[in-house]
Amino acid sequence: MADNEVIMKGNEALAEAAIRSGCRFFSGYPITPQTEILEYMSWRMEEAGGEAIQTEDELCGAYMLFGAAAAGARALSTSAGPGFSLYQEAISYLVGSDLPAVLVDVSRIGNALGDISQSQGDYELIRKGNGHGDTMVIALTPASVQEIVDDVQLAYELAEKYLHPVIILYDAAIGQMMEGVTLPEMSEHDINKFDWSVKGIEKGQHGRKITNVSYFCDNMYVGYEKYLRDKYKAITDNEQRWENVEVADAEVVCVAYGISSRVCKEAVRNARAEGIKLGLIRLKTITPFPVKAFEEIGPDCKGIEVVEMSIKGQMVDDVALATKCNIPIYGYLTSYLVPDSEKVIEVAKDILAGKAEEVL
Amino acid sequence: MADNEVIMKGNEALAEAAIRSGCRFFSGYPITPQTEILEYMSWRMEEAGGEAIQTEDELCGAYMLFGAAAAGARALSTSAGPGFSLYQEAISYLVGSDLPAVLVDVSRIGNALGDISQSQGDYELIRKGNGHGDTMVIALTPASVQEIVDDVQLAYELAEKYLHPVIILYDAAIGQMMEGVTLPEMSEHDINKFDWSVKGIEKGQHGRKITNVSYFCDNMYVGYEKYLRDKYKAITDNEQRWENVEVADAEVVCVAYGISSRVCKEAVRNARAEGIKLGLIRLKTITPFPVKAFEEIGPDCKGIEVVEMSIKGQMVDDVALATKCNIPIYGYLTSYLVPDSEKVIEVAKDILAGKAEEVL
Amino acid sequence: MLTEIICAGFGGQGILTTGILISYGAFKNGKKITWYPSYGSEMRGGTANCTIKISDGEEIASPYAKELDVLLAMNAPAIDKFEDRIKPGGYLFVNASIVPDDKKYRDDIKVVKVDTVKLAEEANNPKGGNIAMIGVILKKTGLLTLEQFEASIIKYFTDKGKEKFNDANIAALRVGYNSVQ
Amino acid sequence: MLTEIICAGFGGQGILTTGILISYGAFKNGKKITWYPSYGSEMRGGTANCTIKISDGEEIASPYAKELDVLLAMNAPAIDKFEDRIKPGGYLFVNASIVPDDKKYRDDIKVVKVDTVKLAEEANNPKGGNIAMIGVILKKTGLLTLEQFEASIIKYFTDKGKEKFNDANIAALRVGYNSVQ
Amino acid sequence: MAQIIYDKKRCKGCHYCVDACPKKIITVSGELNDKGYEVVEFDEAQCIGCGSCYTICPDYAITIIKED
Amino acid sequence: MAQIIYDKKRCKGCHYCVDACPKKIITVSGELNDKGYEVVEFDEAQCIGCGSCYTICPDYAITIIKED
Amino acid sequence: MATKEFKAPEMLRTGDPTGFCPGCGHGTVGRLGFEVLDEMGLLEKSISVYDVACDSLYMWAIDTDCVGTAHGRAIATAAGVKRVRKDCPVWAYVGDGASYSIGFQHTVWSAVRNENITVVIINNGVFGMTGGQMAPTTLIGQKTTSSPAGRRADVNGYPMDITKILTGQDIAYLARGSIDTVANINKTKKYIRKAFEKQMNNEGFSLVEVLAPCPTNWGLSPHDSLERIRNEVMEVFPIGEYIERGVK
Amino acid sequence: MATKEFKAPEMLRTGDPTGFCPGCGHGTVGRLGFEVLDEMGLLEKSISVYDVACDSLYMWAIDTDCVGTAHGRAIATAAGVKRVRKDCPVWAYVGDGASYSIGFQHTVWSAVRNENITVVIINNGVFGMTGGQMAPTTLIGQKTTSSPAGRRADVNGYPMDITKILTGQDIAYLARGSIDTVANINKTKKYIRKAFEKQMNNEGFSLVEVLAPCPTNWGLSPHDSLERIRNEVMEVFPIGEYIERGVK
Ligand SMILES: Cc1ncc(C[n+]2csc(CCOP(=O)(O)OP(=O)(O)O)c2C)c(N)n1
Ligand SMILES: Cc1ncc(C[n+]2csc(CCOP(=O)(O)OP(=O)(O)O)c2C)c(N)n1
Ligand code: SF4
Ligand code: SF4
Ligand code: SF4
Ligand code: SF4
Ligand code: SF4
Ligand code: SF4
Ligand SMILES: [Mg+2]
Ligand SMILES: [Mg+2]
Repeated sequence: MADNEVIMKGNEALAEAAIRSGCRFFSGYPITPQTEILEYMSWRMEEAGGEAIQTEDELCGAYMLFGAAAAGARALSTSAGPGFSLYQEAISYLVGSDLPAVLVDVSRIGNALGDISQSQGDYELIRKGNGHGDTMVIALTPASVQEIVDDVQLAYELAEKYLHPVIILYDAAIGQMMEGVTLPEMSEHDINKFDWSVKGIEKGQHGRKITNVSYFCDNMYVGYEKYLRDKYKAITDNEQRWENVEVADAEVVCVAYGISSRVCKEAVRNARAEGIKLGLIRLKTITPFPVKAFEEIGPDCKGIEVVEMSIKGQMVDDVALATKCNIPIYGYLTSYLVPDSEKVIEVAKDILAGKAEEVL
Repeated sequence: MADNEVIMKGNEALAEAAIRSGCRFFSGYPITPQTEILEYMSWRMEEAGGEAIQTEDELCGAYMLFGAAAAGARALSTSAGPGFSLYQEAISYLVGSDLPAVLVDVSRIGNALGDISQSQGDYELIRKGNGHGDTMVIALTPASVQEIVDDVQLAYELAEKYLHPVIILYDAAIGQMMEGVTLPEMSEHDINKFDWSVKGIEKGQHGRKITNVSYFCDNMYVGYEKYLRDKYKAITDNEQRWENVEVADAEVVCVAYGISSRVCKEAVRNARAEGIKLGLIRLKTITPFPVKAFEEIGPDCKGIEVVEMSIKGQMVDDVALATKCNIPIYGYLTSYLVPDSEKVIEVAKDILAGKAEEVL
Repeated sequence: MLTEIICAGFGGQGILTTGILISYGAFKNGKKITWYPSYGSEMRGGTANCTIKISDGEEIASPYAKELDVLLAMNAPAIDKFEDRIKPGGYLFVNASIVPDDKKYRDDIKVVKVDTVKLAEEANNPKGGNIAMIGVILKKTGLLTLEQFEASIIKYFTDKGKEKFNDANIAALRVGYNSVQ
Repeated sequence: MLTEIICAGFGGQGILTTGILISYGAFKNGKKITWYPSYGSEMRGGTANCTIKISDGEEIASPYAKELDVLLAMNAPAIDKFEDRIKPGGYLFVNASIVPDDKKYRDDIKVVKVDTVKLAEEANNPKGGNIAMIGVILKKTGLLTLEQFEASIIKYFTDKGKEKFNDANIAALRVGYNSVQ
Repeated sequence: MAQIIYDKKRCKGCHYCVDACPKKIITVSGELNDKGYEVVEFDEAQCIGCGSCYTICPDYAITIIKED
Repeated sequence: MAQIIYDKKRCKGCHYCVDACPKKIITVSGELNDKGYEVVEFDEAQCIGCGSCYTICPDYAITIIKED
Repeated sequence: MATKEFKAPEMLRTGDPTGFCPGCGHGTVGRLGFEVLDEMGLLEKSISVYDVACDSLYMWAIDTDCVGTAHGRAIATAAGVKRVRKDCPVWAYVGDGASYSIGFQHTVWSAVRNENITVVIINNGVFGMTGGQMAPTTLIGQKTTSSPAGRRADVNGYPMDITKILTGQDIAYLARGSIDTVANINKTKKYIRKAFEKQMNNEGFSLVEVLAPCPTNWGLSPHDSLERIRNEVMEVFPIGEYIERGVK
Repeated sequence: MATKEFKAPEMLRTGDPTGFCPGCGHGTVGRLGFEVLDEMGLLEKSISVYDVACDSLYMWAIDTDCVGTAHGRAIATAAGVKRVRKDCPVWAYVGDGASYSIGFQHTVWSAVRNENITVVIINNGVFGMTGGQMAPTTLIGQKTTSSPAGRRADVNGYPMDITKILTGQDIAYLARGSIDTVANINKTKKYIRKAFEKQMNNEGFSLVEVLAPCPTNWGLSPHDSLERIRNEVMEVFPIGEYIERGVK
């Protein structure tokens, strides 16, 4: 077994994968359940020859990231729930300034302080929040430590492809969990590779200006409308990612991401063994929302089971739209409890028996 | 004409109406296009015997509001776009702590700094943002200076009825515009009227604790799940507000709020004069989203025209859900330009002629 | 009926207040109004303008004007910027004490040159030029009667605790109004 | 096959690391694993525990355990808290050097009392109690062979730059393993 | 003469009081309380009621009543 | 002897230079530039090339070249 | 026969044991505040504001009115409470992480505006609640989970000393105490008493910082933690009164 | 024959006129920064960071690399830029509202961490861009749109003086200049030069505050604005060098 096959906590794997992806700048502020990232960076980044700064607050963390990204670095800043709320303004600025940067939200339970238990309560924050104005980010939702590692690399690629911030969202369960993982090789990122980044000019060159992209569009917002719509459309068309498990003939299709989706996968296995036709659409991106995944749903499908660790059922609207409101939607919604695969099957049975209540 | 009939800017009318509704605490930080509120409060609040504080930043503004609300006051804090992004954490805390408070977002163009032009780009921020966790606020969207005044009073009532923050969202056009308005009489609010607010106890009494409500629920999040779902359901069932204009027989129904809805109303008038069956659903709340308004849409409706000053068409998803994805949705989306009533009619004609492209 | 007006000029010329006075007069006489400033970073440009819409019946939709019934131009740049938007047959009131007399105008509009400084002097109210201008506009357009506007302007300044200016203001208004044959 | 294990004890007893060592051993021998701590404000309680799931084939879903195959209890509160969750026929490994000998247990599980202090002494490795305990568990459950685990633990500490402890660790492991008849 | 009221169940075994007592009459007892903390014992007879133990105890476990 | 290069179109008519010139040879001209700002004029012959006007001008409207 | 009682306020003695770790300084410092309020006859009227760090455990340890707010926002929140409840003694009881890093701006600005509140700050040199990361007050060389090789001045800057920052501000009161010895505890209590007196006198902002142990995250026994305060912490953070309006 | 030229850097002279109001201090202060960079041969390599206030107009006035960031976040952003671009001179050029109110925390903490950047702060006593509201530096009695009766110490606190706040911090350089006279402008330029020299020497954080007029929001003519600086502002905010590492 190769040396880069190790067991690691999700959070630490994220940090290591970022460094191996060429990230040489980290700024952030402690908050459970993701403080391991900062703690790991506090010694590891120096080894890698980069900068890791424990900032005085989340705002500084976010805006140092902004500056580092503007300077051409692969940069990272991470937080959780309440701290991520404080990132909202900066995310809007990253979007508006076409800056590639990777941010991580390790979600925990509750509005307000809540508690530190796992939860998937930040779906709307990541998918629809992102501060003021017409914002949309790319949001990846890994479901295992390995996928965290893979998604970090992907996140930088997407961020640089679209000049856009990418958020990796996972829950405390995945962040705190250790699993086996294969780490990528160490790689370096060339901070001079972008022509748009600030780096000082040569005599006679024009200065680069990192600010609202709208300033550089024809007729400002007239041009920017088209620019942004085209960008969002390209992202939506090209970057939907999902994993379908036995969807085509399923009578009930679970929709889930992150830790919940793992449980659903087990449920599908067990249900099928019982002869129940359960399927799963696992969202690997929530923005763009993988509507294409829903095309595989067959005519036998009697209902969708949204499995989500949230009180509101934050995903329900998107699922309804993805199914064109054509399939009844039911929910197995927990707040802080990791869903149980038996319960997933029970709900599915209720749906088939006409005993479940729609959530929308 | 009575003495309380005056002409006022939307922003100043908001401030005066808040004071007349018994608001005696204001905290906020300057930002265009709503600085008039703070400027007005800076002299007017003292006359009314209250406190108006220009805070060092938006965070202090939001958390002083939190404290004042916890102490039983009718409190107000206002901002715009970027500043409102900075309120996100505090809004989540207000929700999680069951605190009634009124906040105002006067939206302006753009992500990042954008510019100060009018726009309706904060729809998602207000409707789906609200920080981390399972949050939902009540959001009122007045379309005239008079409605601002009426909504302020309503906002305090709803906030106190549901023990929940209420956001008033309007755009720069409505905030900067002067119109005639009838102001309510001055009223006082009794800071001792709530039993839950902090005020000091009598010997032997139990202390009041303003913190996450989940702590006081049976089995914490188990109980809180039900508590919050019930609260949100009550709000959703009871507080939808809208104005329908000639919807029943309309072949095209506009959906709009704020400044855009005024233009649509004019369009309906003019279109009907031309014999075109145009109707309007004007959203007076965006949360809860007035799905009930859509029940009036008749069988002749060929399409919905979303008229919104946003690049993405932020309202489109909610409209699709409200129509159960049954009616094609088209958009007349501007970013910073106040829509034009002739163009509204043109788009409607295109829809009827099969020449418009769906936005969803 | 909907009347669309733009008042425009230099920053310090009291443009916004002039617009407010017209709006207030209309409002106090039973009309619906919107008044809308140009605001924000334009501050540094040193120019100011506001748009007023006055309606007899219907609610006013957008506060932006489409076709101007009236342009009140307190300086030349204001004319350059907004003259095109006056509807054929509409009015352009020009502050003749600043705008050069040889300036050329569209010929399908009614241009009224008003020497505000002279009128203010006549009224013995050195700051009354703008109000005199309003007097001219009232007489020419029939937007409100003199009496209607007098009542509203008195109320406006009295409510602001500035009743001591009432007489001077009325004087300026009347001088303007009566300057029109 | 899926094996569910909880390791629990006082904060300072090296519980989390013991769990990691078991997980690592399983992982390095081709199994899938999840390891999950109790984290956060429980810190102040002074107790610690972690849950390990080991699978021969299927992906592991939730990192939480449903029914324990093995409970490793380093103190009495750990038994009180988790004994109920052991599946009938499952193992309870008790740290007999702390837990009173007269403690009562369920009779449908296999209770194995391990005097970790004594074993550590025997191995001449005063800090080796936990590793000795792992030795006992391996022998009893057959989770991994001794050789498999020895290789993994050597790699683990060597990678951490702590190869100087390898001999002592192996000694403790073997003492534990061999202590079981 | 002073009376010592010791609320064992509050004690967390930090043993600050042991150090703080000027008379050195507070000692570690070896006994554990319900929470597993090693509690202390007092030689009340020798107590001068100085209150040091009260003052340094972070857990309100000690009350001293001194009668002058 | 000094040469004064005055870029009228940049001038914003603040008249700081008028105050700052030790020789008092900068005066308000009465003329407006394109932007409507009242520009200044220089009595170049008397200029000692001290650079004060350059230094105080916020709008880079003045360049002074002094030949020693 | 007169009796002298050393007795914590009833509400502390009869409540549940606190949730703090053994030897944690929060127990003592909080008690000092509540003792003072009790002795001034103000305990019932008092309103305490906590944020989300270890200080928040007081929410459950004493049955008075309180507000639990976001990390770092207790001082801003307390100012909001006080402006509405002018008759109640209002204090923010908070950590050094909260007050000198994320909430630093509110700390200084509440002082600048001279908000009429009392602030008591536990200087324990770490982010206690989140597991012992570097705090603004972490000493040079001190190892924490986010400065595993020890804090370095060139990387993380020197420890934040609020008495330097607030020098020259026109606030009512500023002092630093310590709870390493009985004598220092008693002195600290006097500081806290003065702070509340000034608030009740409407003199404005009062702040008392207290050097306190976090044995858990220092990795030291309670005994050694107090030693460390005496031998290392107090050298960097001298105790005493720094500002007293009129006296200064 | 030797010639002496008083000439703004070419990029300023040949660009469009700035967007500042007549007599605005931004024109002069920004020029000083660019002059220094030019004279040091660093103008092209320089990276300027602005926020969204009037300072941001420089984004269009000079054609060098720059970053426009959120209100109050220029210093944090500049620190991020510099840590990646260690060879470039990086400066944050910002207002007093930004640096002493919303971004105050970053100002102080960048100083504490001794971030190797230069910060130039325009002290014009108001929020210029948003129409003249009270700023941290507004003088007692000064009328602004949000203190229409004049700033009151008891309500809004005393003006924020950064030299008091940063006293005792181990930073490379701290000075305050003024642009009310030619002599003071020249002195200020020397301060700014020292600041950049220290940055290029990797000595750490350097900050130069400059008293500057905002005639528009002061409601004064440019001439009277400079008078006001001389007669009123400088009394509250004395100019001079406050910290110079090694010298101090
Ligand atoms: C916005 C936000 N950021 C970070 C956190 C995580 N957090 C909670 S408490 C704390 C630090 C506590 O340290 P301190 O204020 O010194 O209090 P102590 O526990 O040491 O008494 C942190 C970083 C949070 N809850 N919210
Ligand atoms: C988050 C946020 N809050 C508020 C604003 C509004 N705003 C823009 S600039 C500014 C103040 C500018 O004052 P200062 O920093 O002193 O710069 P000046 O214009 O005076 O040079 C404010 C309040 C904003 N853009 N973003
Ligand atoms: S000081 Fe208090 S808690 Fe600590 S050992 Fe003594 S009695 Fe127990
Ligand atoms: S009161 Fe004094 S003498 Fe008595 S036990 Fe306590 S510390 Fe010792
Ligand atoms: S200082 Fe410059 S801008 Fe001002 S008047 Fe003189 S030349 Fe013009
Ligand atoms: S260089 Fe000196 S003398 Fe010549 S014009 Fe300028 S200020 Fe006057
Ligand atoms: S972690 Fe530290 S501060 Fe928190 S309760 Fe434990 S000892 Fe006290
Ligand atoms: S508003 Fe003030 S600071 Fe801004 S450009 Fe004008 S004078 Fe300068
Ligand atoms: Mg602390
Ligand atoms: Mg300023």
